[in-house]
Amino acid sequence: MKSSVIIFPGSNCDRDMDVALKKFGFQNKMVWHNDDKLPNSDLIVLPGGFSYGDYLRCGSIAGKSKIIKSVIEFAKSGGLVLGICNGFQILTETGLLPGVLQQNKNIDFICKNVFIKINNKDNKYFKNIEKDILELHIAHNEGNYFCSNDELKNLEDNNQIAASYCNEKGDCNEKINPNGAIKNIAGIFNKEKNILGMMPHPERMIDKYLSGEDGTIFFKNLISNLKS
Amino acid sequence: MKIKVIVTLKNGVLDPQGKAIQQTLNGMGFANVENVRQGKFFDININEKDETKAKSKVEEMCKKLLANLVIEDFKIL
Amino acid sequence: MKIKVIVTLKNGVLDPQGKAIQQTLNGMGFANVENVRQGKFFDININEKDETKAKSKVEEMCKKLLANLVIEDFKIL
Amino acid sequence: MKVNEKVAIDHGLKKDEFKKICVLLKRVPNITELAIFSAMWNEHCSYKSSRKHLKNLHTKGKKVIQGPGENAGIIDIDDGDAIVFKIESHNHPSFIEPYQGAATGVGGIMRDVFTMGARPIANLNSIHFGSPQHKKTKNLLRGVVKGIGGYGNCIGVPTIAGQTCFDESYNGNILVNAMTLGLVNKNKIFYSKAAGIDKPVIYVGSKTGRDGIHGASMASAVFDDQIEEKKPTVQVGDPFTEKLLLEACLELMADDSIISIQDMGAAGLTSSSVEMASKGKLGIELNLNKVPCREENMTPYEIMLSESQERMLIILNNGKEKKAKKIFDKWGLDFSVIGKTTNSKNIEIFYDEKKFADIPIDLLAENAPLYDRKWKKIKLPQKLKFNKDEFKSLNLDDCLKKILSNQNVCDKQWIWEQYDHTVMGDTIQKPGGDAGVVRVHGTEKAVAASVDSSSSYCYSHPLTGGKQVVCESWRNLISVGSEPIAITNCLNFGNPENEKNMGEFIQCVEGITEASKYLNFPVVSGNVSFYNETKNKGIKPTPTIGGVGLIKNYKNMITMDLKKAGNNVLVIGKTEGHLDQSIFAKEILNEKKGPPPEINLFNEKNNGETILKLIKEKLIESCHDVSLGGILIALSKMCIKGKKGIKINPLKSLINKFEYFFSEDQGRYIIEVNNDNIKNVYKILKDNSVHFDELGIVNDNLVEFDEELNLSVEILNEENKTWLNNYMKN
Ligand SMILES: Nc1ncnc2c1ncn2[C@@H]1O[C@H](COP(=O)(O)OP(=O)(O)O)[C@@H](O)[C@H]1O
Ligand SMILES: [Mg+2]
Repeated sequence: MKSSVIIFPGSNCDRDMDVALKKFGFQNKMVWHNDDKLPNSDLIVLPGGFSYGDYLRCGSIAGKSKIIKSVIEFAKSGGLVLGICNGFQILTETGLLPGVLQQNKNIDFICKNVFIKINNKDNKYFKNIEKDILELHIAHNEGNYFCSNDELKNLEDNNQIAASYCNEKGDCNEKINPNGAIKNIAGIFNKEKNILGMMPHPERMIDKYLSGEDGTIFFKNLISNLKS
Repeated sequence: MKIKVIVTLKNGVLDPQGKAIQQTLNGMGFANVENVRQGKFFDININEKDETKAKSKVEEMCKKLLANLVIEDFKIL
Repeated sequence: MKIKVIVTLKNGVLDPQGKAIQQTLNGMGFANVENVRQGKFFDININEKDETKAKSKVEEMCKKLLANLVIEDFKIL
Repeated sequence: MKVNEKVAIDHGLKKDEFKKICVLLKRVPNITELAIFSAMWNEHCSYKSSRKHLKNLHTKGKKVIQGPGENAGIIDIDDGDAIVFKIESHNHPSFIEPYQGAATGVGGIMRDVFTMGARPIANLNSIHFGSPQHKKTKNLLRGVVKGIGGYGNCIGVPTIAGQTCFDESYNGNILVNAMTLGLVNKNKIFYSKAAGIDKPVIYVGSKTGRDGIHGASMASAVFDDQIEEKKPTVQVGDPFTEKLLLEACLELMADDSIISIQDMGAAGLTSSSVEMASKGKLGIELNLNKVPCREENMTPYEIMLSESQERMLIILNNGKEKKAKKIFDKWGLDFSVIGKTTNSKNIEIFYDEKKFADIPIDLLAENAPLYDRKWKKIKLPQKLKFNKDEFKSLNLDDCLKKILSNQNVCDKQWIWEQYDHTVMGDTIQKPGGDAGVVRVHGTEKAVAASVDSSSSYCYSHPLTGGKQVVCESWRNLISVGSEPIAITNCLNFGNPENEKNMGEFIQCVEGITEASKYLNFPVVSGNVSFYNETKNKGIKPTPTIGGVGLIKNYKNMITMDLKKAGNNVLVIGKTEGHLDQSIFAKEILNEKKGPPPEINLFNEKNNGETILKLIKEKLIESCHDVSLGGILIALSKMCIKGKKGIKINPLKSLINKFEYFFSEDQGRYIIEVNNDNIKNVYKILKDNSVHFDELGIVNDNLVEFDEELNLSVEILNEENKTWLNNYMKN
């Protein structure tokens, strides 16, 4: 399977994502934001980090970069696009995903492990995944997902909420909500479920010496879904 | 020509920063501060002599970049 | 009563955000944007009927919290 | 503007120093030249008060590739890999503007490291604030933490450890010390020494503004009244640009275009160009019209003194300009050829085709003043005699809870959760342990790092204090299973012109030297920050030690959390019951006098090496050094981390139980051993003549001791976590 990770000025999880993708069997290419063409890929990843320093609004400036046009085209034609953290912010800024990611409710940057519950397995990302609850890592200042009531209703009606923050047992409530996201939303799909944006970083959890291993489950499952 | 713009969060959109500032102000003894909303201010220097033209350009910039219309409004001063 | 305040970086203080925004606007085709400075805007709702009093309270808030006078100026609108 | 003695004094120079300049130069300098002298001859660049004493530091060792004197120190970690590291202070700026001060501190130290060709792989910080009750403390703490996180997180380098201390001596003078570790290939290290004549001198990075031009000594005589408005003395950091600069520099460093490279730190273009030329014994010629400026009408004076951040000076091989420019263009950074190396041995500054300065380099560097300042020896205080009858009214429960929630013992999670500590995907021990640990990417190796200081010990007796900090650093590195290799030091002191402060400095350095020699733990880099005083009140002497160690196989790393009920817990090292200067004495007995605990370097080394042997032979499950608060505090932290309890054995020691549990004797560790290994461990300890006590047995949840202590680990956790969270909430 072929993947491409886009590097924006200020991206800083691009290498981590490259390492993870390769570890689980992707042939990965790094793509510079100023290129105008995407390599032939089965998966495009917008990595985490601080594209353009998070200046103005997170993801806003990256949303205007040259390569984004091709990413939008690729996504609209059904290609798989995964945005992690800053990548998620870029996806909302370009309008590929609805809503916005606002500053965390406690106004502090948060770096810690969280649990997320997978809400929808009827898609390439989570089909057949062996666990419903994953322990992943978050590291962000703007992960507080917000959208209008109408949009929220759309998300719910179309089953677009990909994952929600929960406790170890899978209960989602305000108490365990790390950043104030509406309905504990940690990640969402577009209507067609080929675009996924999420705040947690599976690429930081790919062996047992790191803060956890559930990222391994995510990537192994993803590549096996793509192959089948 | 210099054009000034204010970008604010729409009504109903949560403003964590504003809320934190309000609480801090209350804690500092400014008890009668009831609400604070924080926005952004831009001072744009544009090489254009005609004010109407300059403002219409800035309006375009706001729509395309400076404001996220999902949650923000803008006002050209 | 609502009081509005603008906090801006002093002249000469580096404004990394403004610089990045200017470059992006240029890149988007707004070639005649020569400079952008970004500041903060506050909308403060204070329970005080007397405008002069309200403004003087807000001035105090600016000095104590909202602006760092080492690098910022403020203006009550 | 005519230069005279008054103008010189306004620039922070002393009368004698100005005289010396005129004699050396054989004329009166012009204003630009004076500015250059004042920058190069100030304490920060010239180390005029400390140089004499820093010479005594122990700086050599088998693993040392580069000792003090370069941008950062370098140690060998085998297989062609090396670690570049250094610590720097940014105290004064952080007090004025905590966010920007701390942020630019982090930015500055990272540049020191990547300037040598290394990719930064870990950040650490040591921060000291005034009393929590002081009105400024909370905002300073919040601002500093946000600034450190704001910069480090954005660049994408994990902050893996640190240290936080509150003490009223920092009320008017907080300390912000930032440390960075970088990884470099041994054969691809870059130095600042210029070489060759007629080589292009390149300026890259951000544009130059009027940032930080001589804050304190900015002379009213030099400029008109409006200058204040134009001259912010605080620099603003731009981590985004720094990230680009890092990537661009590393890209250019991949081949052999660069002869030498130096970041523009304190005193900006002046010190970077002078240092490069001085090290190469060359001259340098700069055309300031070529310097990219952010503001209009900047004078040569301002350009030479500006401390704008995120800038580098590079000397290239001839003909490499095009290639280099292409890389910097790609990353959207300024690039300009601003001069060349010459054989004049002078620094020559041109602007609008006029010569603005012409000074022999050696007058600025080697001939800078060197002082042998007067100092006062600080005697060892008398040991206190505690009245043990008083202890009878105390109970262990309360003492333990009170100390666990003490501001200097409590959990600092509120701080480090705001730092990205997992980016780069190699952090295998995050903040909250004895040392942070990151893997050397793609290898089996890992590097451990810790920062430590103990101002109360150093204040009470600088010589012992200096030794103690080095030992604590060594112990923290051992506790995670790493072999300690070398240290960096940040010497934060008061006014060197005050004999007591100077005495504190000299004796701390002596202590550091003695310990680092004995432990074969050399100093490879460092920084001195004097004049940490407000209204004649100096801070307590605060040498901060940053230690680095190597773990050959990261799978052998050890953590401090207790692992399994039924395991044995031992205290390694002898507990004598030294309470003077302990948290217990201060918090419970309200007693601040007395000497710090003694350092026995023989035991320190023997105990540490024995622990390392036990770890290497995979005989222990967890390990934690005993530091602030004593045995019971160290043990509680191991319980909290492991969510386990312990049943403590009846004491065999002859000393009072409060002395046993809360004394701060040095050279001690607590280890956890399972039943299969315990015999082996006993044997090794005995063979090495290491004293140990059998402390107790791990259980599921309760911390128990006789009838006197019966607390669940949840309660201990609460006590340990709440203080800082509550403090920052209100
Ligand atoms: N400013 C800080 N930045 C990052 N980590 C910190 C900071 N302050 C404290 N910590 C973390 O908390 C841990 C415990 O600190 P400390 O109470 O000094 O422990 P110990 O006495 O066991 O060394 C440190 O090792 C460090 O990892
Ligand atoms: Mg420790």
